[in-house]
Amino acid sequence: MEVKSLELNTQQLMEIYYFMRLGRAIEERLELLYKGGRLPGAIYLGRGQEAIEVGASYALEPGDMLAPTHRDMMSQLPRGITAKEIFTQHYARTNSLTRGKGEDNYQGDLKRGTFATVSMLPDFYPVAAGAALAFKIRNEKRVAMTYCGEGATSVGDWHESINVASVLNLPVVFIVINNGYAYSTPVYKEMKVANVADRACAYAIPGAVVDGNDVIECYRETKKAVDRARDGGGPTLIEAKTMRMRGHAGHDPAKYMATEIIDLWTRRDPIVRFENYLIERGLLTDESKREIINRINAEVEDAVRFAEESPYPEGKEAIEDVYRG
Amino acid sequence: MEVKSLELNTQQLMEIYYFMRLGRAIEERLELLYKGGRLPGAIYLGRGQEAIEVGASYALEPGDMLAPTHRDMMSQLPRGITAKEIFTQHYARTNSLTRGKGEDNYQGDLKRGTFATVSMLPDFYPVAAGAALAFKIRNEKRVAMTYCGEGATSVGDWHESINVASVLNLPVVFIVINNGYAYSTPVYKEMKVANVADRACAYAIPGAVVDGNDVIECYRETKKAVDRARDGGGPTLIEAKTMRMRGHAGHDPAKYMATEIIDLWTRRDPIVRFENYLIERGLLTDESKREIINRINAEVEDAVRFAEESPYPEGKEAIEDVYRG
Amino acid sequence: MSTAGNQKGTSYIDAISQALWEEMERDPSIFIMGEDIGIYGGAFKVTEGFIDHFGPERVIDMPIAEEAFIGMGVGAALMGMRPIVEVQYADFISCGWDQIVNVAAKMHYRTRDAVPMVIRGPSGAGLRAGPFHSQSPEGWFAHVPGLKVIVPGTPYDAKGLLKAAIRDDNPVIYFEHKYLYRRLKEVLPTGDYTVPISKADVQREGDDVTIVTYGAMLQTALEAARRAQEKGISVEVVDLRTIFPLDKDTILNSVAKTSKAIMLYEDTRTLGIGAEISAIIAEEGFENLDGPIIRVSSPDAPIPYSPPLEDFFLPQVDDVLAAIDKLSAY
Amino acid sequence: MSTAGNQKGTSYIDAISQALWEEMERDPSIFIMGEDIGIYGGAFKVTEGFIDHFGPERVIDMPIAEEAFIGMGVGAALMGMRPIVEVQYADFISCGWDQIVNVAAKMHYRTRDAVPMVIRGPSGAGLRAGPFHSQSPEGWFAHVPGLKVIVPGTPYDAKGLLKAAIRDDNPVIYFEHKYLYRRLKEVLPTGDYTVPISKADVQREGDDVTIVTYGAMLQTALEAARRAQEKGISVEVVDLRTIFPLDKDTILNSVAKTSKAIMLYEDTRTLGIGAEISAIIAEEGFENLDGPIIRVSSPDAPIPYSPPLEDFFLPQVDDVLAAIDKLSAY
Ligand SMILES: Cc1ncc(C[n+]2csc(CCOP(=O)(O)OP(=O)(O)O)c2C)c(N)n1
Ligand SMILES: Cc1ncc(C[n+]2csc(CCOP(=O)(O)OP(=O)(O)O)c2C)c(N)n1
Ligand SMILES: [Mg+2]
Ligand SMILES: [Mg+2]
Repeated sequence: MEVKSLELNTQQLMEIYYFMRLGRAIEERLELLYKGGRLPGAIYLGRGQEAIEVGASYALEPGDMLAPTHRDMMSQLPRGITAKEIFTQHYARTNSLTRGKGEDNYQGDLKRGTFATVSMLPDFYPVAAGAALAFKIRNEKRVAMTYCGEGATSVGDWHESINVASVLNLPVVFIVINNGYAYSTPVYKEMKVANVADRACAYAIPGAVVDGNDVIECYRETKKAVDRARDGGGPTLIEAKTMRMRGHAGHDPAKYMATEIIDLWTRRDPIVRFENYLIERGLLTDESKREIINRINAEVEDAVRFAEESPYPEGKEAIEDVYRG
Repeated sequence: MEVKSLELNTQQLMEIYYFMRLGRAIEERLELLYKGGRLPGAIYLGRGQEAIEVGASYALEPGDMLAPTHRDMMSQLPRGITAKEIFTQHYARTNSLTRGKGEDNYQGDLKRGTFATVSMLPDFYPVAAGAALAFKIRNEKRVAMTYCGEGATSVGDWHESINVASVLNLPVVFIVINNGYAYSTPVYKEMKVANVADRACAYAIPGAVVDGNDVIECYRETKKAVDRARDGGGPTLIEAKTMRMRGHAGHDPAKYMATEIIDLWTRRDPIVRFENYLIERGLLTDESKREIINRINAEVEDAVRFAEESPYPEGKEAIEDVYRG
Repeated sequence: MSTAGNQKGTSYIDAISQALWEEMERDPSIFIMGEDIGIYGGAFKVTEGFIDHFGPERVIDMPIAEEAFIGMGVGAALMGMRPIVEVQYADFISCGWDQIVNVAAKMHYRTRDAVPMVIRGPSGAGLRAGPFHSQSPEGWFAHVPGLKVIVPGTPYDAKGLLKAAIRDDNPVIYFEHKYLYRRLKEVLPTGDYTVPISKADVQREGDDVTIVTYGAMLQTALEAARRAQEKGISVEVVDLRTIFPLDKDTILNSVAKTSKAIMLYEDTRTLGIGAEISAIIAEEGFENLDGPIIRVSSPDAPIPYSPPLEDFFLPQVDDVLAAIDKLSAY
Repeated sequence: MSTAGNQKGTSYIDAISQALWEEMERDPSIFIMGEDIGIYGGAFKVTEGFIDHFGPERVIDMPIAEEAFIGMGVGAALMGMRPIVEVQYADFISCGWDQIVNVAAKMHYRTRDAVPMVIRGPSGAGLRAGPFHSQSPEGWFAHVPGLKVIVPGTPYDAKGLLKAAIRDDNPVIYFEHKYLYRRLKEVLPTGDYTVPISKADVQREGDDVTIVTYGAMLQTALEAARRAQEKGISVEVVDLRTIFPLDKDTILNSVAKTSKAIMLYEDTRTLGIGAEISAIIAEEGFENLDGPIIRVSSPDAPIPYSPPLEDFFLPQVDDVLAAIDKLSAY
């Protein structure tokens, strides 16, 4: 296994850029489809969170495990989940990863190292800790990583799983995306602590705050934590400060959010920032950018068409696969 | 309402001494009864914890609420729970506070300001926070206090309730009795943090460590927290460091505990320490001590006799009172 | 699921909002807590405008902490308040399970202290919301002595039962079927009224077959009854309304009349509430039975997301008609 | 509750320890986690000596955190391990409810990934342990599609079913009746064996009445059957062993033979597993019935502490005999 370094090479930087752009494009398309009434289910958009979604997950290696939550579809792209899989899932088609059983972003693939999460927050924090426990028991140099929002840190599972991971010194990285809101609830009504990362002190594990809109910083801090976990250094808590740029879900116009805040964070768009970084280093030009975006748009259109043309499952499959064997 | 001051007067000091001695005597008697096979249920002894059990609870005023847990029978004495009530409860008699329905130390009386807890740890942390919420909504200057062991701090309810209490700035005092063990599990297998009180930082509330065997310190620190809560200053987390001097429950010989540790803490006996304090101040003499102990022993014997002579409930009461009305 | 019927009047969801509003006006000890219920007015807008009128002391936004705020409900109730806890979706009530079954439900039995408290939330499927936003968790709670469990099937009952639940001195679980929220309307009385808890309602009288049901399935039952009538079969439809503790008399009386019984429920088959009613009839109404007691329910599976799967999963009018036909052969 | 029977051989609790030990010897992917299971050997000493033999990597003491370590079981199972989670008392399984019903039970349905995992703990009353250490929580879990639920009634079954549970690729809830732990003994086969899941067992054959039961009530049923025999009534006793998914055939075959059925269960009445079996018989075995299906169960109440209350609460042999007498009149 070749392990990624703290310094990203050109190919890696461009891969990250591709995933961020792909994530953005998929979500923009999902938004259109949702508004057009074309999706049976809901959408939870992570627009503006591309840096932490992609940057942290990109720090994982093959064989590692990722446990995202409802808004973290983009974190699954570096694990190999494809646009086609995302759209067939939303379209509830038989060839989706959950065969139409699961909804929205709740898909995964163990072989590619990503779990299919559930709604209950943050139930995959324990699950990720359990994967890490398996790695530890078997003496495998593998790492588990899990995401949740700052709102989910109020839930008992969050506390229990981090504490147990700390006591057992498990190779797991806990990411919290602090995007300012839990549904309509602003952070100050969720907690009084200034930083979620400060809660690391309650478990005697390292805690770090990263600029959630700076993909390089997101990658580097996470990579350090992943390396530490892999080397037997135990869990880390990383808080990424960012902003939710859409309503909680497709149906929510988010009138409770001040437009000034949205404007402010629009100017901090993580993709634009990363593009400037790439342009400064001569890795991106207007032309190559256009080329990438076009390619991605075609990929997304192709995926949408594929999903729309894909068949629904047959009704009777509703009672299949309740049990294994 | 006359509020207790930070400085305890003679009468209060002697009252505290009485409660500590009464608690010890009740527990010693329960231990004998249990070993003699006279109790249908279990016993969870708090021997050695008298200082925090009585000292913290004594800081409450009439109208305040106390939510203890399985080992905190002694904390209920300053609330007015009597030896007779404790023995009839253990003896499962019809005249106990739970009429034979509830077991062991799980009794209470709302009118006297103490809840009847449940086994699930620490389920009365939320309940106490809820009482505090009621006080806050109604603008009453009342305070809720709740106890649990350090082991119970690993449970999700602990985290959830302290966080909510912090966000809502509720008048509640959270006591954690760190007695070194959760059943057979030593603290280092429960958490990696040095002090439970350090976890206060995760909620941006004050945290304090007290010597759990020094009843004056236990009282004073708790009193400050109670006053702060009453004055609208929100919750406090207090950790009392002490040692469990018996097995987890009556059946547990606690072979996993080093005798050196028990010996060490025996020398720190909170009652002996407090007696020395009282003797130094001329509040206690060998004679008056003997007099108090004799009086308490008589009270306890009387209570045991009363319980033994009390009738059991009738079988059919098993299906009564499932619902109100 | 069909929702034909009176489409004028107050919707099911508005009936719920009205009940909450009127009760809060009436009794200052009532308050509501839950996620996003304040300025946002709740995920389904049940409490829209409440915070402006009743203030943030009585309409309290909570962090995501179901165990904590359900337990807080118990604490506040014991202190004389009448808390109403909203769970954002009924599915998330599982996250507060321990406080409900071990603290709330067993309190009065142990101490004789009342716990006047309502836990309410939107349940039920039909909205393509997948396994985690479509559950009908009522069966679990009907197996918890000390709780009362209500699932209203009409706007009238939704309002009257919620008022009764709020005035009840016990912990009440109240599930609102979200498929009905805006699909079912009914003209409601203008004045204050309650609907008694643990009283079933004969929604349609008939002589040949009894269907016992509740929640959104009431509409399915009524539609099946209408269609059976066309074939000359007279179906009686009993709406349970409260599923625990049950109103045995109404059920047994209906079966005494028709001699044939169908249990229709959206919850999964094994140990859904229809199992209990079958068992009651098989024990106490056996002498009156002229045929097997048929259950029409969701299968023993999680609730799938995809439309064809969910349609297959949910009991349909045709399934009920097939059961009616089968019983008619007896 | 009577526990007459073979008092030589292996106790129920030792049978459980043996199953765990032998399986851990057989398969290195099995590990156990729970509270105080290491050096202490577990609250009931089921895993005494395990940590010395298998080491702390496979016998893992946990902080008090049921939600977390049950969820961790799912994560480890998905990574190819076969975790066994001990809950100290079955009552505390309520503290991990959400992870069980929403994560473990629904995983395979959504992803086709196996979750080979056992959650086990001591359940049941009769020990004067009060409302929080005496519960029979199996009814709730039998209403969760995706789980298998086992409550063995004999040492033989305890061992064979636990082995089968560990080898099963699904999440299995396995409740050990703690009243039986040291009261029931049986000579066990020396070699490896399993008992099939979802297979009931006719523990005693009879012609006149069928009692369907499981867990500690099996002993009550057998004692009642013996006493009924003295009056010339021949009772068949079916031990469910697995309560979900159920073995319908064995139940229906027995009722086809006897035409009369009693459901005996220690769980509370409403929606205890006996309700489901009544419903199955009333639907699929109706033609064979010669009398009502009687349920003998605990009442709908929490479990009280005081001896006379607990005795009243629990079904007794005399209650079963009364049901037998009543059915004999048909
Ligand atoms: C235990 C639980 N309660 C309630 C919900 C409903 N819910 C879904 S997302 C959400 C807000 C989550 O906020 P946060 O964790 O900050 O993540 P974000 O949506 O901001 O990404 C809520 C309350 C849930 N999913 N789980
Ligand atoms: C949620 C839950 N899980 C398990 C138990 C079983 N149990 C009872 S007391 C105890 C240890 C508690 O330790 P601690 O909180 O430190 O209190 P202490 O007994 O030391 O006073 C355990 C594990 C429980 N009561 N609640
Ligand atoms: Mg958020
Ligand atoms: Mg302790």
